[in-house]
Amino acid sequence: MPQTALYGLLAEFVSAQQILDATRRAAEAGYREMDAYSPYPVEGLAAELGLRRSRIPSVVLFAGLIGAGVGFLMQFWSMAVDYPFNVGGRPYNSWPVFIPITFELLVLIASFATFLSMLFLNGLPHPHHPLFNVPEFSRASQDRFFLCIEATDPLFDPRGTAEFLERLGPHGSIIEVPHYQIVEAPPSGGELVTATAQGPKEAEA
Amino acid sequence: MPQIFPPAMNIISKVTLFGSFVLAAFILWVCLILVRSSYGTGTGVVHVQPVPFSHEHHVGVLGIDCRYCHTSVEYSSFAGLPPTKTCMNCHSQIWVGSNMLEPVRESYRTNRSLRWQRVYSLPGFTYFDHSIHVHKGIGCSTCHGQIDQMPLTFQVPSLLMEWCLECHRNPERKVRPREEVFNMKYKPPANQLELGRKLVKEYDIDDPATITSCSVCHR
Amino acid sequence: MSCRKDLAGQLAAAHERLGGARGKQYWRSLDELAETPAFMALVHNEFPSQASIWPDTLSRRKFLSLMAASLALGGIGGCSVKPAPTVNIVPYVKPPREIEPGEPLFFATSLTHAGSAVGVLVESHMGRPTKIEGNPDHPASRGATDVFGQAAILSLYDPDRSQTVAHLGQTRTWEDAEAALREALARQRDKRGRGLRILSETVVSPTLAAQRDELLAAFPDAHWHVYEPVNRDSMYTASDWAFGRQVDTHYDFTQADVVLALDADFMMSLPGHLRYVDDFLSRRRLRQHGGNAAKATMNRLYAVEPGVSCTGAKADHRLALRAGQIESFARAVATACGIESGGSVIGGSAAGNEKWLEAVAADLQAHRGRSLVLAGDRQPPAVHLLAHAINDRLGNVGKTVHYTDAWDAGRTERTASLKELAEALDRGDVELLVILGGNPVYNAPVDLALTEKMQKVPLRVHFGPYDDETARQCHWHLPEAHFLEAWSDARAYDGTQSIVQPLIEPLYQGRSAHELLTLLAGAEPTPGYETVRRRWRREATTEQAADFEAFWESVLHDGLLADSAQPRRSVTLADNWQRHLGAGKTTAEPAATELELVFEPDPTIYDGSYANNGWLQECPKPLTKLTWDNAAIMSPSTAEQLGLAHGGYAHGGEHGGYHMPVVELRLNSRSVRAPVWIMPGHAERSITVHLGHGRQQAGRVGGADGHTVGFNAYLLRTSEQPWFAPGLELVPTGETYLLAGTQQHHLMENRELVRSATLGEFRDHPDFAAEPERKQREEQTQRGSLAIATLYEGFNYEAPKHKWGMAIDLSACIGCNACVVACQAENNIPVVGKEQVAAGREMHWIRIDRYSTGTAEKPEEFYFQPVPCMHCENAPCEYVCPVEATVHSSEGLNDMVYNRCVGTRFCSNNCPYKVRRFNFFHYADYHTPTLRLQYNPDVTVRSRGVMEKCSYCVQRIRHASINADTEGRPIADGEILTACQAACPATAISFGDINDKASQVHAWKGQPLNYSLLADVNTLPRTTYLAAVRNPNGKLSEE
Amino acid sequence: MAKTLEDAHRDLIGPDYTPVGHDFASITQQISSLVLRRHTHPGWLALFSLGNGLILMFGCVVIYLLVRGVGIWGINIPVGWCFTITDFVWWIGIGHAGTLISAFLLLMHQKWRTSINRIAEAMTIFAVMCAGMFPLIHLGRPWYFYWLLPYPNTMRLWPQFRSALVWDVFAVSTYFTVSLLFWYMGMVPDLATLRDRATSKLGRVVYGMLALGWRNSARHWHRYEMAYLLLGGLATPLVVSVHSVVSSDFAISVMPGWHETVFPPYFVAGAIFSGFAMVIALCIPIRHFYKVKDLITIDHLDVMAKILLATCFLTSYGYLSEQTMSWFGGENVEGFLYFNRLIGVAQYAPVTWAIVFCNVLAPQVLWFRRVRRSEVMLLIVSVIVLAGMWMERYMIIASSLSRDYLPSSWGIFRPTIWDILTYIGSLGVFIAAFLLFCRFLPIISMSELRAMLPGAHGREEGT
Repeated sequence: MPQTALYGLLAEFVSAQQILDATRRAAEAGYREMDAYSPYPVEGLAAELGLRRSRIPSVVLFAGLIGAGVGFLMQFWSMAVDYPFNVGGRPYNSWPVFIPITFELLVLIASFATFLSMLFLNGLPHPHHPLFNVPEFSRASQDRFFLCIEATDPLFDPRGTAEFLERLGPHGSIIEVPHYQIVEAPPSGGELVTATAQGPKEAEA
Repeated sequence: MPQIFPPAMNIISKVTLFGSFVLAAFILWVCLILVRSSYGTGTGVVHVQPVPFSHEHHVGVLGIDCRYCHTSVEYSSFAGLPPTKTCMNCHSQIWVGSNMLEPVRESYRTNRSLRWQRVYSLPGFTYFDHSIHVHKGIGCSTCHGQIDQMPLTFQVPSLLMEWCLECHRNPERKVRPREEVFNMKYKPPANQLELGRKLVKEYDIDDPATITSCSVCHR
Repeated sequence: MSCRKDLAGQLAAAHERLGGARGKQYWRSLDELAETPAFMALVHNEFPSQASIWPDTLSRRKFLSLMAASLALGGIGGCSVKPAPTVNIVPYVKPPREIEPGEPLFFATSLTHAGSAVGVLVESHMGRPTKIEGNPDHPASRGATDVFGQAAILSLYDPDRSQTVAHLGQTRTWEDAEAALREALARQRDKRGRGLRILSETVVSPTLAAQRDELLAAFPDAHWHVYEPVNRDSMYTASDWAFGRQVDTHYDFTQADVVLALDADFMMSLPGHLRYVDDFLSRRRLRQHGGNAAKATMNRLYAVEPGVSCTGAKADHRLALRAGQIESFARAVATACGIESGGSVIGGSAAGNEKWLEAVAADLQAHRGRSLVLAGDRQPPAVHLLAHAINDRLGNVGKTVHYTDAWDAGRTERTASLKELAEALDRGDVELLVILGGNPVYNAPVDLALTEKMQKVPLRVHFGPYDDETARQCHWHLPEAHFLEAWSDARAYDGTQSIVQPLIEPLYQGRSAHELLTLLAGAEPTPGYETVRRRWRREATTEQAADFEAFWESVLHDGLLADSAQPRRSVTLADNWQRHLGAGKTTAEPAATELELVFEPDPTIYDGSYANNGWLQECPKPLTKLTWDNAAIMSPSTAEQLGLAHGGYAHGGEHGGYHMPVVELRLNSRSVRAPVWIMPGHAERSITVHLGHGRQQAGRVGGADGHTVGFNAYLLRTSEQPWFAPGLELVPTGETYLLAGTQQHHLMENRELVRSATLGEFRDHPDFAAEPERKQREEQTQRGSLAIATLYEGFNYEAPKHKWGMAIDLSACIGCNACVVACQAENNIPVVGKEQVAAGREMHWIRIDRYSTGTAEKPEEFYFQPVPCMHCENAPCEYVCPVEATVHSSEGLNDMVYNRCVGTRFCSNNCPYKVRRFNFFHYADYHTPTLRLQYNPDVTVRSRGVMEKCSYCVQRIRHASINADTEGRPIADGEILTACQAACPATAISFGDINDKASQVHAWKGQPLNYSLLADVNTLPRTTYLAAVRNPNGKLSEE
Repeated sequence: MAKTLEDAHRDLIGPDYTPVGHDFASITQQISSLVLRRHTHPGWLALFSLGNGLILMFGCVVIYLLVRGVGIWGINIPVGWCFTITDFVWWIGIGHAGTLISAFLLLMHQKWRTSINRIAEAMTIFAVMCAGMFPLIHLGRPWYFYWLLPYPNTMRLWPQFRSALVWDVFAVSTYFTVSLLFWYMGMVPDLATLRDRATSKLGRVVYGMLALGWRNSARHWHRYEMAYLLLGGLATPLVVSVHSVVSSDFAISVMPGWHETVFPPYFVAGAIFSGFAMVIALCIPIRHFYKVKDLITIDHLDVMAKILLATCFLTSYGYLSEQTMSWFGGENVEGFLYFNRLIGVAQYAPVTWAIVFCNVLAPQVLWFRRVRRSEVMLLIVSVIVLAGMWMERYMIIASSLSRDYLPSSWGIFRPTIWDILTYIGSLGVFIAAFLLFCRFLPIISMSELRAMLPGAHGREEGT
């Protein structure tokens, strides 16, 4: 089985506390290319993964300013420059009445920026992912917690990392995450077969 | 087997999501182009006329003055369309046999008008006045193009409001000396802007704010 | 004139083209044309191009096609969405002289109303008459018109006018009719016309009178009867009694300081009323005194009347008496003036008005030779007699009162004349009855039972513009041409000879009375033109005859023959005149308790002859503001007593519909059902009904096949009591009926809308009108209030060439509605019908608000306030429009761009004056081809979902400024007349350029009387008002 | 009656919004099964077809409107606006509670928002949808609506940005978009859950698409939470601005009864008032039919009732200040109008007093804890409030216009059948849309509930 076929190793946990501990110890062990998965945002988990404060706020601020600027200039230009009308004796540049739309556009653009930048930074939409090859992983969105150390990590070594994960006291055995879904089990692919075979059993448990 | 989508979906989904914005913009752009196209405005379309009257021949070759047929252009909103009688002034002598002119003679005999297809038709809520434009030094060719070179007459400008505004916002670009109004050969001089400003003052053309007021054209 | 002849040719050709078909067929074929796909597509086009406004298909180019004799509605394609439209454009074959394509022409002619002629100028767009203005040179007009004059243009294009000769309802040709008539006349000629009777309306045309005399010469034993429901019988009777001859009475208001009107609405109904209004007001216009208030003088008007008339509303003192009490009041005045008239006190229920009486009498006597007493046509001869006597005694004759020989004297007794006819019919010795115009079957006194008696006549011929009730009772119906289609002449109220010339070839088969009479006289039918011209040549003086063509042209040009008025005649009061005041000749004072019924010609549809005119039906009655109906009008307290009261007239009165109780009016065993309307100020126990409604055969508008408009009051009107009758019974029915009024609320709720003062107050504080604003400003400055502070700096209107503005003189406005109808005619304003008016959706661009002071139960003064668009400089309507459909022009016009309007209606909501009108439905009539001919080509015809409003007649402004520009001259003051201004008989409206310091409007706005309506809303209206000033009698006002 | 254990427990430790007796699995199970179960409840079908019936009628009304014109309504001069604008303001107002609950309470870290925010947001979306229809159809020629949008047209004309109607266009469309984003974004993790639990291929694909490949990565959660918070921060001022803009449709005018500086806060308060009434009116049946009383607890209703009471006072203050200003302002026209509102029996006085009952008096019963915790009473009160708020808008629009400056043009508004049908039709749109939501989307946020469970963030080991 070639390395490239392996995305990473996946350990399953049942409680928030466990995943927090596991992540901390993995980080202490020097692993970086890893990610934790939980059915809801667990406080502190991101910190354990050593994530910095997101860049989204600055993006949103910038977008908001753009929106407001565009909003006001659009009104100023069309009312006072392009086709100025005497409307009810109001001056061409009646800036006070341009404020509402300026604000609305600020919010509109900023909101789009928020949502899109979140998607963009998270690399979403991303409907196909190696993790989805793992049947157990479907419980990440329900009631289980997972820690995945990815093959790209410099310290990664299939056997050693597996043993390391075993030491974290996961629920059930370590799961190898293949890059590509194996449809039928190859003759000499014990691990994988078990991995896929285990799935349903686990789910029923 | 949880994996639902093939790997390609990652790209496809991203493209659709972010590309939809581009698509919307593109569609809008197409619409804006379409209304300005000759399909929307009728520019350059030649209508079938009862008689294939050629301005090229009558104006370009024979050099008949516009006002010979369009008599009221100088003192009425309506330029005037020549009554059959005007045609017959000459065509009772020349081309008397031509089949092409039979409708004209027939009209004259039977006292029934020729029914021309209008070439320049403005919407009814727009009130255009020839006399004032002619008087303020706007040449025939400014709106009607080189009609002296048209075998069959067609509409040259778009007649869209934005086209009217071009001139009403800065008349100095189009205005010419009064004596040149009916001159089809007239070419704007190099110092058009300078001359224009002078003429605008001289002909007492109102400021853009006034001649772009709605009620100037819409009542 | 030649151009018309050419057009005639064109239209003749048109008829040819339609397969020689005329009349009904002709119409069918028109309908077919109207059903062309293009047209239908257009009419039902819910998704039209730039705006769903139909490009005004009656614009210049559109009309070309029409003139060029094609009724195929060319150019309609102009509205298909895409691709770009193709439109037909059709030139003349031979160009008519005088017609300059696209430029309107004016022709002078005269229209006849109520037995006298008014000179008018008719605007013609390429041979298509579109608008009627007054003829400034004409003594009866002086440039003014009334609602009837303004609306006449619509009746020209009325599709319901009868279009063919008909025999027993079957379409026939004129030839058939001629044959039938010849045959009958031949028989009559043998017996010297013994069996021939002709019934006409007042003969106003000298030519027609001449033809009549010729005819009677040919048939010595024939009789010519004259009848009109609204007539001046009692005036002529009285003049017989007083002077032993029939004279017309003329008044010179310019010389009168004190006027007493005895039920005489000289501002609205007397012949010559337009002239009278102008004369009367010439003594009241304070604006002409400029700043010099101290010297200001005014005449004084006392009015005594049952209902509230415009004259009464303008009076300085108005006394509401029952019609039956006015005679005794007149006696009392006479006695007070020292005339032995019997009965020196006001009897019965008029008691308590002695103070009033004394004051009037004193005032009259204090102004001997400068006072004037008029009696209304509604009053019995005795009142007229007394008026003559009082004027005589006060030495007014020859100063404020003049007499001329009655025009057509000896033929003036209308009712008597009709009675004779009725008897003759009854005797059965009438074999051929020719009815020339008029509608006796509908409006003859009910006691004459004319309809039944007519049945005995073997051959009955009706000649008239409509296939009306009378036509239905006749064997033959012959269509009469409209006065804009035929040649004739007419006499004005003072006898001035006026010409009637056609502007268009008859749209249908109508002919003029002259043509018919030549036929009756047995001569070959000659064109009316010849007949009229021949007479004028005959009558011409030697120097006129010398160059008759020139003379004729000048008459046609002026529309009248100068100085052809009847000469004045001095008459002396017969010494035994009092005996006519004896018993039998006078009306008995009605008992205090009994109800009195008063008849009145309808203010807008007159005697019913205008019933099919939508403009007039929808025009609000001046005081009641009712449209589309008549009603039993009574005072609040009378309604209270009869248990018919409703609060609408006083508080929370709505404009729009009102469900009013229906009562049954019973008068000597006859009865009609009528809805009640409550009019503050009406005399107690007196009930006014308007004549002219309830037509059975008027047409689609005025009532036909079952549906009628209002009720027919003629059914209660007898030859004995033609104008008012005591002993009315009023029985509530418990039903209600929807009445549509444009204003019900009478009070101003102490908002200073109409500002007014007495002459005295004005002399002391000339600037009283500006008082409220001044106070406000003072307060604000005291409180240091920020009310004046703003983030915005204003616009500069001095820079552009012009600054258009309007001023309206409230002292002058008499509330006659001429402006309303004029505006409707000029600006293609649709008629929306009763239901829409009831829903509060009438479309008039200018309305006349009517307010009264005091309480609704006892109003003191009435005020009229015309309200067009104010063209505010801080227009509240503009800044709320999301699409710039209404913005300001640089010259200060509040432009309304129909084709940009999306119909949010925010502008109307935000208009403090509520002058904006909205096309809630597809109101404009695109279906009726003739009506579309009437449209003004310079004004867009608005379509559904579009807001519209007064534009200060911007089309006229543009036209004038373009003409001035091309001629390289400034626009002269008075060159632009708005439609309302041009029509106004009271010259209450001034319009012009405020930047022009010499302009009239600038002068008016400089008056101390000038004020802005709702100035505190800070809209800076361009339309301002001159406050109303009255001149009450000190003796009466201090109480 | 004997208190239930739950009540006793609450009496001890105060209101508790955490789902009692649940764990991750059970929450997931309970909520997602509402969506994923195969059969559809007949009651749902019945209601849904009712909604569609109303939509059908609405369609007919609109078609008739487009053919005939706005004259089919009772509007006139002077009352150029009435039912349609009333409906518009009413719906927009209702829309406000949703975003407020989710966004504002999110910023305030109010726990009790969790169980109801999804429902409230959905309600917002649909209410704003309904609201959005009215400005369009009230034109009578909606195909010209695009003239209110700024685009380079052949007339070189732009919208007239001084008009509050243009502000509306921007405010409402922004509000709709932002609410939609907020709603959808909050739903993405739950959609992932549904994707993973869906048994049918179709379900997996559809929810898979909508879930955008969400995989609950801590890194994603990290940015997600930040973005969600930011959206909340943006939405909160937006809510306030939107109804302020709507109120300026009236406040910027010069009409008596419209031209009032109190309008923006007064309208916003009224909006929240009616909005919470609607949320309550929706929550109560949902608790029943979807058996989620343990998730949407009586305490949720209680606290919402309290908010209802509070906003009731804000609104009442608005009424009071209007009247007082009109009396002490010394503005003749204004004074007449308000006096007329109170006594004009022939016109709007009945409506006025009905409003006072519905919006001021009726909510006072919420002072009593027993009432706040009685579903029936709450339902009644909130329906009364909804009706009252509709009448309030009707009153503001109709009566102000019918008694303006010139007595000559006074005229009252009489609704026609078409006015009423148009309104009822819009209810159908709302009902149908909301039912679809209940059937095919998770009505309660699972991921957020999970986060509220004991031990959700570590500690409490060994439970």
